[in-house]
Amino acid sequence: MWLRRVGAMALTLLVTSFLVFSSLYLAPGDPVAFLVKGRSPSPDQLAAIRHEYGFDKPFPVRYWDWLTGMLHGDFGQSYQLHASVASVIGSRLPSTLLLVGLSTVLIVVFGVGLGIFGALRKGKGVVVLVTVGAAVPSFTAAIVLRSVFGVRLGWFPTVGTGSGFGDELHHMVLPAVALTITFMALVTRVTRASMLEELGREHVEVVTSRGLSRSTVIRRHVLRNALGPVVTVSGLLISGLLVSTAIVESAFGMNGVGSLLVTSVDHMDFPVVQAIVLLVVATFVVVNTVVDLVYPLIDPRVRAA
Amino acid sequence: MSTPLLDVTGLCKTYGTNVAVSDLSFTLPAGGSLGLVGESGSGKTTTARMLIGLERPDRGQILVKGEPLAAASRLARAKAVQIVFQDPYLSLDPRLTIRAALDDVLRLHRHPDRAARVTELLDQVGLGAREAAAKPRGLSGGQRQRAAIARALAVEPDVLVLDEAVSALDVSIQAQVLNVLADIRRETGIGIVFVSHDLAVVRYLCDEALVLHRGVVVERGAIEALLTDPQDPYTRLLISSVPHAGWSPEEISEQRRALQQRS
Amino acid sequence: MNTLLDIKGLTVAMAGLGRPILDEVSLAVHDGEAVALVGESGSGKSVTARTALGLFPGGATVSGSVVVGGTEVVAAGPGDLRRVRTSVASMIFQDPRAGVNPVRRIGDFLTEPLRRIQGRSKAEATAQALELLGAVGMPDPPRHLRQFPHELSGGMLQRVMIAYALTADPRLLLCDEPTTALDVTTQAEIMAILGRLRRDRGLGILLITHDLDLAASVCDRVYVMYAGRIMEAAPSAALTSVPRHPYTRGLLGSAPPLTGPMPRLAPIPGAPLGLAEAVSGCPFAARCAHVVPGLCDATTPTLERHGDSQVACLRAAELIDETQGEGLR
Amino acid sequence: MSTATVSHPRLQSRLGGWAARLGRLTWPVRICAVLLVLVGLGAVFAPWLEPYDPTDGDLSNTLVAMSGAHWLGTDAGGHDTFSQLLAGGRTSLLGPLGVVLFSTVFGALVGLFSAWRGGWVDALIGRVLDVMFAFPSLLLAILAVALFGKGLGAPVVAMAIAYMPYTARLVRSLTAQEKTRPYIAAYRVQGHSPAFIALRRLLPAVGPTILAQSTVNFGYALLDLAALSFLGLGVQPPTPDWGAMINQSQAAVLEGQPLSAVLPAVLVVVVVVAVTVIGEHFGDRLAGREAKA
Repeated sequence: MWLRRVGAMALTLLVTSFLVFSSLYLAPGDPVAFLVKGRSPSPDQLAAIRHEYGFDKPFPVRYWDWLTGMLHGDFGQSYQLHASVASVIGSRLPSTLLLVGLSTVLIVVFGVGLGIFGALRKGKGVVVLVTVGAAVPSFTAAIVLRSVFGVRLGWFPTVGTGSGFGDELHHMVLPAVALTITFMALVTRVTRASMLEELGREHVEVVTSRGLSRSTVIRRHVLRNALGPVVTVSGLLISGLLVSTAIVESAFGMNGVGSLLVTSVDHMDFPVVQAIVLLVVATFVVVNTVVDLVYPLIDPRVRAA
Repeated sequence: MSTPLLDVTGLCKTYGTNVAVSDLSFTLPAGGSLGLVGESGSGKTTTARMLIGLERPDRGQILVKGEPLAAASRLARAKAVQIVFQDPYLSLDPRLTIRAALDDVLRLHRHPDRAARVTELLDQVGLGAREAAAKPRGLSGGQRQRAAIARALAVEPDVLVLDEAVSALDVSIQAQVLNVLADIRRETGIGIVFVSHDLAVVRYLCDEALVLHRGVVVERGAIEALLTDPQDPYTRLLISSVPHAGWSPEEISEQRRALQQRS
Repeated sequence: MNTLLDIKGLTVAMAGLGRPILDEVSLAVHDGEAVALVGESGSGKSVTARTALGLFPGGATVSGSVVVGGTEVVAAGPGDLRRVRTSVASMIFQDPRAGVNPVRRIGDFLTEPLRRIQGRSKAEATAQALELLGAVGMPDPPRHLRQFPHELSGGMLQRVMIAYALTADPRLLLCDEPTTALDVTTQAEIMAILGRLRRDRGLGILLITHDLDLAASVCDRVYVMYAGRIMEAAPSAALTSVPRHPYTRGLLGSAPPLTGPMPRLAPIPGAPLGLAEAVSGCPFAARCAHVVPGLCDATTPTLERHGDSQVACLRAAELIDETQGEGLR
Repeated sequence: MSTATVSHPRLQSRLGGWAARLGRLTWPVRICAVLLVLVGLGAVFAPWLEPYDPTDGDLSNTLVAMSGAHWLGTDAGGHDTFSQLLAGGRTSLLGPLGVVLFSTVFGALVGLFSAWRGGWVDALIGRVLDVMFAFPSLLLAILAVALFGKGLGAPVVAMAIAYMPYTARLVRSLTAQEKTRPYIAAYRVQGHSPAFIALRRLLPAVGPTILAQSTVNFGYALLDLAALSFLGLGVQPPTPDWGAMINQSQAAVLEGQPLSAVLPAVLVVVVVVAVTVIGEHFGDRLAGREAKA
């Protein structure tokens, strides 16, 4: 069971990496011309690219070299930044991870909390909040937060990444909130629906009729059972968050992986784009595998199936 | 000796390691009515599904009027065997009115006078114009089951399989539907295979019965003989499990335990 | 004799329905007595049983009285309800598969109320759970404690549900179609367990079922319900030998017999009354063979004593003479 | 003539059915429907409604407040905001429409095929969809831009591909569930062909739920495409687009002139809320009908 899941994960990673690698060949025209589009490379540089990408070798060999390079942390060279892709991404990763981490905490705490609240209280307040929340684009939230809490009230910095952990965190608050809203709405919606479904189940009526207190019933028989769907969306959530950092980091002028993705697309720095895409996709695959492995702990019926 | 209406020989079906039906054989004479009696896991529903071609037997043969069912074309098979399922709430297409559902079958089989046949069918199962124009949602459980019977009868099949067709109904409704079925049997001479766990209901509708236990026939014979003088201990257990005056569940439990220990 | 459950004039109604869900229902279960409540779908039999635990349909208006073990549960506070649910009455539900939390082990399920309500230590609770599993005839209690619900058959799970109900050490067991989802031979086992509990522990039992034969064979008294009203109440023997209400007679005539002569069934025409349909007079009037227009659809009959039985039929007296005269049933 | 007399009452009863259905809608759904129709009409008739050329910046009139000449003011480039909103509606709504149409049609076919065939075909399609799920829609759109250049075309195709597995999986599970129902088995027993049952009976049975989900997906696609334009990777100025408008007006917001950014943002939110409310309303209604049946 455990081995099969991990094997499936390896296979999925292999297939996705192949798709990301071969996407280069989807671009119209000669791949080398595509890679140097917008620049005027010297013949030496062209030769270097040819060699680095191994265009002199057959396609499967090229893929194999690329893949093994990846596994050794060699993601190729960035044209725009004249450095290795690994170092370019590596230097920006901590700030993005902090942003995503902070946002995840906010999403789990407030998303799940609001979902539970919305399921236990009558009234449509939470539903309205969720519907509107899910419809507010993160870039809109970013602009509003910047102009209100940054410019008008001056509570938070409006731009940049900051230096030192405290300052970084301070810089991170508004972006994290902007990033959180949409996803929090999603988690709230899933939690609420799942809770309501469990609340209506007969086993809940059974323990209620046996005289267990409402708080025990909800804690031990509703919440626990309602967890499944919430955990299931977490893979989607993490990869969605990673991609959305592109929007938020751009809106707040932060130096992260997301904004790097955007500028790399802008400057046609394809190796960087490829590496970031692969990173996000791999994160999704890994998180989903972990969810699959953890799921039987939440619902023992899965183990039997 | 004429060929029997339905001739089943050596039917086997296994799911993984679980033997659902093992070496089942029986024949149904023209106009006959056979009960397949058993509890859950007895293989009775699997047998019903094999009879209508929804499951393929691992081994064995089903002949209808001497012709192998497996070799028949789709439409020919439909005219050989039809079925009424247990759950009246799920066995009708929720999007079609009863009239449209009946018309649909008749059109498929190129019936020359569909409107007249629909009226005839509705009449046969005791449904009126209001029910004909309604979708299943607008009908009671009993009415839906009547409609399902009409749909099965539409193409005048040789054999009608009833898979627990009255067990989901309320007692008073069940009796109505049983009478409808008894009348149809008398009027059309259709062959009936009645799959049920309820011995009394089988007695009402069938001449003969097979008792199935874990995929194996443990007893067969005329229903009255089977009920009055059961030979197999499992048959005896089934009969005594039916509540009646002076019923002793304790004794039956012991009987059941003894039977389980033996096997 | 001590009355465990005493329902008097209970009416449960909800806005938007054509008729009340329960209409003037009165019913009693005494210590150590087995009483059946029989009816078809929509008769209100399950709703009636649930009211004994203070479980009323959401948004319903309730009038009348439901006294359980001396406590009034209609409009009772949380304390009273808790007392009834934790020490007087317990319920067994129709579908054991749906009734046990699928993600918890059987042991956890059984010891939870013992520890959280009865205040036992973990060791005491486990010991008692083992004992209860043995009492309901589970073959290997220590192993079952570690199992998850999906690892047990329906019949085994229903025993677990009975054991769960017994954790309250109740005096009244409410059984809502406890064998409908099970096989016939399993039904006998569950009934045997319930019979033994009744004998050994002096439990009062209210059995909700659609099966009149089952009710009459295991219970002392039977109430027959139709469209939210009690139609007939009688000792089991009297009900089956001299059914007095046309509906009871119709029910008995609807079930084909297993032995003896097999006449054509005489089913009750029409279908049970839906909740959306309005009633005036006797709710059974529309399906009754003995209906008298102007009488039955105008006056609502109340339960009247006839012999050993109580019957809610305006023509009960004449009909009894008639049947006796004709020698029916 | 006879056909007319036959079809007329049928048409009338259908219209009556529609009217009855409208009458059953709750107020929020009605309001959302009206808003959606208004926005849609504005987008369709934009060329006739817009008072100024939306692509024509008047640099002598930048960041003008609401006035008689410019009803909703102008942006930093001197474009008339009202005209831009109308014209921007065309690109902003057309993109998601393309995404939803493509992903719904292909997703439905893939899902239906997968569930109907079952067995190894189903398993294989499931694995392929699993791989596709690993690519979030916005990421795939960005990759498409990197490969094929900025604009609306490549991202719309990429997102349609990214949305497809969601529809496919929904249709697959709905169909697989519906397929186990006895009424479908009854169709087989009656002798109907598999293709007939799948396309004429199963697909219409699950169709309304797919439509409800696709309506909600429209909102998500709108958000994604607006984000892309905001990042400067989607629709390129001077072609008007709501996301691009917000991007262009960022600086103005920080200078205390939020109108030209707030209005397109409000439109995005309104449209997304409206399609979500409508989609979920019908989704819930279908689920409720299912529960009752």
